[in-house]
Amino acid sequence: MTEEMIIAGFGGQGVLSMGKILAYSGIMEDKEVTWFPSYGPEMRGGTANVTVIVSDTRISSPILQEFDTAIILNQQSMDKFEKAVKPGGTLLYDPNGVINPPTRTDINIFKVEATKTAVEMGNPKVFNMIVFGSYLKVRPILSLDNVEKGLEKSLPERYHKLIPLNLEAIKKGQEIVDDVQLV
Amino acid sequence: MTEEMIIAGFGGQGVLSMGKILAYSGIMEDKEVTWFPSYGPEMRGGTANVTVIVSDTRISSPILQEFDTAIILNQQSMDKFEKAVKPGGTLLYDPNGVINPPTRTDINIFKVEATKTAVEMGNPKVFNMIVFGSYLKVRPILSLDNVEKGLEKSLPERYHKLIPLNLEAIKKGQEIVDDVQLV
Amino acid sequence: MELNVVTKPEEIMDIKEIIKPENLVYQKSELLNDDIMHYCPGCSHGVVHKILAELIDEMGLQEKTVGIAPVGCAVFAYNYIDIDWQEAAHGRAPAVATGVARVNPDNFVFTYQGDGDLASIGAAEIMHACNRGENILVIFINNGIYGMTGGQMAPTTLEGMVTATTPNGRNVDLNGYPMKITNLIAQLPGTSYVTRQAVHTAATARKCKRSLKKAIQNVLDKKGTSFVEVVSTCNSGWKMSPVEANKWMDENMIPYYPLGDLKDSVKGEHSEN
Amino acid sequence: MELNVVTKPEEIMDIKEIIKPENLVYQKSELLNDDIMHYCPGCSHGVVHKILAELIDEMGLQEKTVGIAPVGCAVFAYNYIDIDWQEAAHGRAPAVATGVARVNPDNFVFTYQGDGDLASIGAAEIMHACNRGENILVIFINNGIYGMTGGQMAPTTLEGMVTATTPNGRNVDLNGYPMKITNLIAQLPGTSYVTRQAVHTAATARKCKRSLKKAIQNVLDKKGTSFVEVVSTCNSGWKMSPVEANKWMDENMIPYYPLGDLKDSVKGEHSEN
Amino acid sequence: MGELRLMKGNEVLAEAAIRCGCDGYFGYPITPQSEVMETLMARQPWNETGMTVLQAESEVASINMVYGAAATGKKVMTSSSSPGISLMAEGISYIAGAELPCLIVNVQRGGPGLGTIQPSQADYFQSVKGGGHGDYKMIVLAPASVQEMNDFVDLGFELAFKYRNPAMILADGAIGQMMEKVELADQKQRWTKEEILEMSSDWATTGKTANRKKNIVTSLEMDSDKMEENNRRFQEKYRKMEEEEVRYEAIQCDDAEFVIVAFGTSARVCQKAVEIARAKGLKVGLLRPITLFPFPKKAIQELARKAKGFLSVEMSAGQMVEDIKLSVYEAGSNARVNYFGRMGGLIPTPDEVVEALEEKFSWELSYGVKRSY
Amino acid sequence: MGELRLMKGNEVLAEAAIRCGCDGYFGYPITPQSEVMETLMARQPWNETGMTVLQAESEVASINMVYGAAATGKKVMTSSSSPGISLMAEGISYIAGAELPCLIVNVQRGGPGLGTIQPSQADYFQSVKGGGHGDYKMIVLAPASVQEMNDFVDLGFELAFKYRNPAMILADGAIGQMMEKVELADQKQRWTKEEILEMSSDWATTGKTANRKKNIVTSLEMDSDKMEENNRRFQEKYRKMEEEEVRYEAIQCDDAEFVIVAFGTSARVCQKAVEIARAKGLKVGLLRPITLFPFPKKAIQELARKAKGFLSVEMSAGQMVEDIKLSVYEAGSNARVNYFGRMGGLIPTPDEVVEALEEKFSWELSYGVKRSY
Amino acid sequence: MAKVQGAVVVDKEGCKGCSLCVEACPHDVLALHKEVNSKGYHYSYMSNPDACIGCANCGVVCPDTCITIYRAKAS
Amino acid sequence: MAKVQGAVVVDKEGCKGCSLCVEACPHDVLALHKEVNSKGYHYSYMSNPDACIGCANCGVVCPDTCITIYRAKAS
Ligand SMILES: Cc1ncc(C[n+]2csc(CCOP(=O)(O)OP(=O)(O)O)c2C)c(N)n1
Ligand SMILES: Cc1ncc(C[n+]2csc(CCOP(=O)(O)OP(=O)(O)O)c2C)c(N)n1
Ligand code: SF4
Ligand code: SF4
Ligand code: SF4
Ligand code: SF4
Ligand code: SF4
Ligand code: SF4
Ligand SMILES: [Mg+2]
Ligand SMILES: [Mg+2]
Repeated sequence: MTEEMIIAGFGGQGVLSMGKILAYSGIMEDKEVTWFPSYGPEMRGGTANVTVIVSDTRISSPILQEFDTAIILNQQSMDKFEKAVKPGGTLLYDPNGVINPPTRTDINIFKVEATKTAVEMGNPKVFNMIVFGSYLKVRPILSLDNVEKGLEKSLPERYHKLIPLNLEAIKKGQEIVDDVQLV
Repeated sequence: MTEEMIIAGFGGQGVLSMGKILAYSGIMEDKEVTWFPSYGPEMRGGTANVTVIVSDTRISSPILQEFDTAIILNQQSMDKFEKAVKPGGTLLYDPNGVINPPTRTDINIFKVEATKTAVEMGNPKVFNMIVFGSYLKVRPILSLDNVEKGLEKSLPERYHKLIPLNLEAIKKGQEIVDDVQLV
Repeated sequence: MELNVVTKPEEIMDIKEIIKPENLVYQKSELLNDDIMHYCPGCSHGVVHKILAELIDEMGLQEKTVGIAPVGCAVFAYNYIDIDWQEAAHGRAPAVATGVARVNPDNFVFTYQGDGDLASIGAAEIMHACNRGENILVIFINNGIYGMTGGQMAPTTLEGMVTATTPNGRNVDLNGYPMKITNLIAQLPGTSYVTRQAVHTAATARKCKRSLKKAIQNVLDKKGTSFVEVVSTCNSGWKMSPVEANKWMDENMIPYYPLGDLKDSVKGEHSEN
Repeated sequence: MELNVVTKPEEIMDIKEIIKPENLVYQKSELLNDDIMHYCPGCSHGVVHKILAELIDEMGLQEKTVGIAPVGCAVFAYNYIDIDWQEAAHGRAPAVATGVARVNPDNFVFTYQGDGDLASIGAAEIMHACNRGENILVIFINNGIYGMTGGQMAPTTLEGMVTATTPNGRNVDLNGYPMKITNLIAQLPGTSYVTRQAVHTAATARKCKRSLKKAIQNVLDKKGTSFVEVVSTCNSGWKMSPVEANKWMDENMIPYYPLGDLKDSVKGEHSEN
Repeated sequence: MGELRLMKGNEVLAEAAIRCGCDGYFGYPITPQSEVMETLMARQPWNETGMTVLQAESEVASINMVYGAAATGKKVMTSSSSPGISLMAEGISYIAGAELPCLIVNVQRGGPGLGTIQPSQADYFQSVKGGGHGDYKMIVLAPASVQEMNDFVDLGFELAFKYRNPAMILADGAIGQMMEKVELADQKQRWTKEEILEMSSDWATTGKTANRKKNIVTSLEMDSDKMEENNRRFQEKYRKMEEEEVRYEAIQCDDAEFVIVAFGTSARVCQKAVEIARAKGLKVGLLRPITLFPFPKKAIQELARKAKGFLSVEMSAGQMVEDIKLSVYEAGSNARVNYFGRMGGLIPTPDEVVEALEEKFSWELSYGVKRSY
Repeated sequence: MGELRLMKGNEVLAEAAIRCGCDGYFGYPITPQSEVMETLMARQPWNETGMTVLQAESEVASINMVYGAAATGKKVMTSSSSPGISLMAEGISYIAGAELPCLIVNVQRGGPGLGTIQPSQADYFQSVKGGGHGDYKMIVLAPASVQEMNDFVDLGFELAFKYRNPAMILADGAIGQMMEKVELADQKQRWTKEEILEMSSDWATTGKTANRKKNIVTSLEMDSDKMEENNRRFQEKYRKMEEEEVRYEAIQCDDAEFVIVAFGTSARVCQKAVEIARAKGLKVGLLRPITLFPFPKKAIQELARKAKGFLSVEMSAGQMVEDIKLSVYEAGSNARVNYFGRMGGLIPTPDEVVEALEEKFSWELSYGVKRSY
Repeated sequence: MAKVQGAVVVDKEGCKGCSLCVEACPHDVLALHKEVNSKGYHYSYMSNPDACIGCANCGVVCPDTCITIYRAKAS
Repeated sequence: MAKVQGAVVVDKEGCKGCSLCVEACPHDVLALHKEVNSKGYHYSYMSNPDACIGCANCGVVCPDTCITIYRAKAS
């Protein structure tokens, strides 16, 4: 099993940490992982993305042009990465901030109202965990057990009290994800 | 004609400027010249030497191990350069400061009491010009006319009034040089 | 440019009647172009850029001016003000400016430098340019941090201040003391006008503009080096909102780096201490 | 060692009777070896070396000491004093000393630097080491010239002074002002003891020794950076005899660089100006 | 098995430094490697192992602090990125000239000049031929994974002390910023004063004691005969490294008709390219130099006997390609050596690499035999 | 014919700078080249031509002053010796990255580190491969006489401006300190403001006027695609230099079975070695690269067709020898390339060179044919 | 005494919502809008336009030079 | 009061003839010799030994540490 994915959105959306939790969960499942962020001058906001690879075998290039899965959280990222999903691959997006929804018919597209749901949950910060939950639903490459362990490992001790909340958000994400059927 | 020579002595003896006047005189005689000094941390006194080559043709290496002529003005230099004179070559030295006179029998050795003579002339500074005169006597490679021109060129304008004195010293040097006959 | 004209009918003058060319009292300088600056919201760099552009414009100096951009957040200053620019290596702007000013003494040359750039890696260059009395203006943006690289400690970082390289606050025993480099600069006889200003309020910004104008005039009058420190915020690096940052600066930075002129004299005067 | 014992029979005590071990009042320190120093006759470096060797010896510091030699005439200092030495790149001795002192806080670390080394190329390193209050001693030989390279202008060269690169005298308009870097150093809160001394007379040399002793003690007491400037001659570079050079220094250098303590406090104190 | 972590290359450099018993780190912030110092400052190793961490005023100061601390026989390091490493050129030359062991990390970004903060490998020449003046060499290690970022800290120090020579880890922004699973080493003790004396008392400035002569750490030697002797000693050392310290990884090279040579991030990309090429039926292998100096000359010469061609894949305009050519030339082989690369912060893609291979060796691929120049 | 003088190499650099209309010199003293600035200061060209001369606080400052002044379209230069040039590495990389023309003189001394003040050629790699970070090249001119020290100042500026690229004169302590007869050029006028505007107004920071867009001199480009484009443009420029600017001197090469390759001071020595070897009946020639970058690859490849071997003679541990090997390899030749050199400030003697030649090519000399590796 | 009245025009797309103008206004004229511009920033606008005296404080402190200011006397 | 008398020993070969000791001596004890040592320097010597009080000034200022000083009280 090798899952090559990109997560892309705005700076503040928790893109990088979602990738990190994913990667750590992979490690918990005894897989090889790489996590490669876009990086630029700090503190400017703007877009952020991270390439995450989870695999049973040694990972060659940590930098990719094509992905099994793309998680897309703003319009700029949609413009850039919709075309980079392999045929038959998966695209997951939050319609909030995406003005032009994806149009490809040769891939599996899923929509998750994560922004909205996070506000409803009273905590905009769990936004990325909702997305993560949706991802796990449509690409169940990791067990929830290991995701919980991954959370523990990737969050500093002082944030461990937030793990239940995060798991709740993941579960919520698993529930609300929408399969989008294009023509 | 190619004359490859070394002039070696203490820092203050005017070794470098004697070489410079020699080289400039060569230029006046339309010859090729190189002048290559030993150099070290400044202002320490110690030994100084300069390799001068005067030639009718393009000069290849400005750095030499063997010389047609060596002008030697202190013991350290004698120790170092006596052996570097080509067989049949010329060695000129001032016995003042040279405790162990040269011993080679396959070269032409000349002695000049330049230190003493300079003091007698009432001007220790012309020491090097006396030596130069002796050299010109035993190796008449340059005309006195061109030496005068060389002096003019190599001395800054404000010292031109000293040219007659220098020429006098050169003539003196030509007079007093002693052929040393070893065994 | 999309304008957000908010109207509200009232008994008082209609807002549309006010917004007329003849009533204009403040607008963007022509020397500032329309590119949105890459600075974080509320960053002091923008205010200083604006003042500088206004002065170059008002004083008619565009054709004479060569700006030297630093390595730091202001590295892209050259994108915003419509004059000729050079981008200097980190800390070397004063040497670069020296090069320009020496071969083109009729130009108006300024450097624009952050506290990392000027007071850390470039300490030798600034000291010597000022000591030689190079006829340049130095604008020194002291925000107490390395903004560009993600908020590390600068020489001017206050004691106890948290940064990426002093996660427990600057410990003077380990990291040394916040450096009042402007005070040292003021003592170099090559400098003529040395001042410390701020731009966090309208009043300080206006005062800063007057100081900068004087500094520029000094350079035009070939009085030696003019040095203008602007105590600034880096709300991103400080991890505060822009408004909080202004407040924090007022309460913490300014007491340590008090505003005002440190020197106003002619080149060649020693201030003995 | 060949001794030049000059005897002259007299009615007073025979000289041979005086020259006895029990009458010894002054001799070469054991830490100075017998190599003849490469310095020019009359060079101040020798006197300072001697004092330093005496103090390291008297204070029992040989095993703790690491000396940092500069690039300058004193580059070979390591040949003369019998302690461990490092030879630093030009101007970087304070950084090198920082490296040593930080990983070996129990060592006594000093730099020995000329004015070109310390005040010109190494200006940033000295300012920052002093600002951090590195626990080191800095000995600063200010002879107003680059001795080693043949007598070029230094930052401290006096106005009008002739050097190889100011053949018509230092022109402050072109070359800037003689830099009183010690005055600036004194204002850095990292320094504890900052003083300016000389060694051209027996009295000043003795005073210099007392100052250096205090400076060393401060470092041993971990009070921060001690900085001792020694206003010196470079008779070769100045193109004077050693005696003339001393006189010229007295009449020209010392008025501009007045002797005495500039700071005697504890680390962390700001001297505002 | 050691502790498993998901870490950035830059972070792991810090962690590995602490764990291998490093005595001091001196550095100056620069993207894309500032996390090294930041991680150290957050970890506060001075409380734990006694390791010193200092933010210097510049890279020039950093490398000279390293010089000073290294000259006392301690394990010290610095890290920076391309422009900062350029500023260290004089200092590195001094360190090599004074024969001091230390570790220097270059997390490369694109140049020349201020360039870009994106990854690059264009400092190869600077690292292996000598960015500073004079004849000297650093031991240069090129990690291709976060795990190697970890491992090469200890290895770098080991080699540096073995040869009393600066060692460099030549990484790039991608490896610095990338997170991977890494197995951390156990904490080693820092060397005690006694251990240092035992190892280094014949040269290190530990303070002169009665039982030994003073130690002088210097690169200066005014007597040219002696200075030449020094240089010959250095050259001897470098030759010994060439004999004993070459490290590389050969992937599917046994039957390779074409050998891709790449290090670091490029090598990761090329590993994928090999997969793609093999899938297409091309007999392609990958030689990944781990030590860039000493360069795996013999390995290449061995392969040159059978291979029809070499493709050097670099994030530069083509630098290592020269060392490959030199190796092939010295083997008397006429195998062709080509180059493919991207610059400016761009990373080649596996597809591009395969394409380049097919295009540059189209002659050999059509005729099935070697072609000489 | 121009004025004839007996001058030191260093002095003539200063004189040539003034006479070729140089606008500014920024430097810092270092043996063995301090006479450059000293001569300028004594000549006071500011009174005569308006040329600026400034003693900077360091080499780092010097090169950045050069950057600033060069960016205004003026002819500016600096000079230093090895350790000082190392300190300029970052600045040179910036200058190359910002595409500024300027002249940098390195009067080499022996390294590494503080080393010795005696002559050396061990900064060859630093000069031609890139001492600073990133992919850039300088035009590198290697004078072998005081006359060439004179001539290459003007030539250096000409090439620097032709390509908007830094040019370096790579001399050594021997040529700097040596006096020879030199024919000086006539005084050229410095460029007027109008001339500069005409040549450089599309890039130089001369002050923005209404009729043009602002000029920005920078080496920064955060967009990797654009930064790669910049790099490709630089590489294109370097290739053009390789095609158009190669300069060398071939002495007695026509019938040479063995070709000595040497530049600068070594080439002078080798000229004598050729005389000695010829006198012994050996068919030896001398190829003297004048441009080290671009390297006279084709000339060597031409000679490689007939020659049995090449001997690179260098005052270093063997650096240029790599470029000779690369040239020979790319020609598909198997002529052997050997190296002989001295280090530490020592200059090889003609006799040593002949001896080395005989020894290293003893096989070829005995059997009279080529031998491959 | 004629009443001086002011008005400001905010460049909505240029505004980064830093709030410095809001703070700087002596008459609480400005506020951040609850909507965001295309960059995602809550932009500044005149929430209380009548109070504006055209003092230009807001313009002076705006780092992004988004504010144009007008002032007139009520006749 | 017992008369204090001093004497100095100059390391003739180490002396560089700089004359600083000569200048420093309060009692004109020292002078440079008219002969030179093997390095060519006119070395310092006690030309007027009786006057020496053993104050060590000469030793203190000598850059080359060539002077050893003794002092005794005339009994
Ligand atoms: C030689 C070198 N070292 C380090 C850097 C990385 N760097 C870029 S900006 C910067 C500091 C910026 O801080 P400051 O000068 O205070 O400017 P600010 O961003 O705060 O305005 C540093 C260290 C670099 N580009 N070059
Ligand atoms: C990087 C570098 N630049 C320049 C030099 C040449 N250099 C050697 S010593 C020196 C200056 C010496 O002057 P100073 O520090 O005042 O010491 P002094 O000789 O006067 O005691 C210089 C410029 C060098 N060795 N290295
Ligand atoms: S990081 Fe700081 S200095 Fe840089 S733009 Fe943001 S607020 Fe301004
Ligand atoms: S040159 Fe000057 S500083 Fe150097 S040894 Fe001579 S007198 Fe002393
Ligand atoms: S002009 Fe003055 S009163 Fe009007 S909005 Fe701006 S700050 Fe407020
Ligand atoms: S100060 Fe400017 S950028 Fe900030 S909120 Fe007001 S208008 Fe917007
Ligand atoms: S000890 Fe005093 S009195 Fe005696 S020679 Fe020396 S200086 Fe003169
Ligand atoms: S001071 Fe010392 S070196 Fe100088 S003359 Fe006296 S004894 Fe000799
Ligand atoms: Mg800052
Ligand atoms: Mg000095």
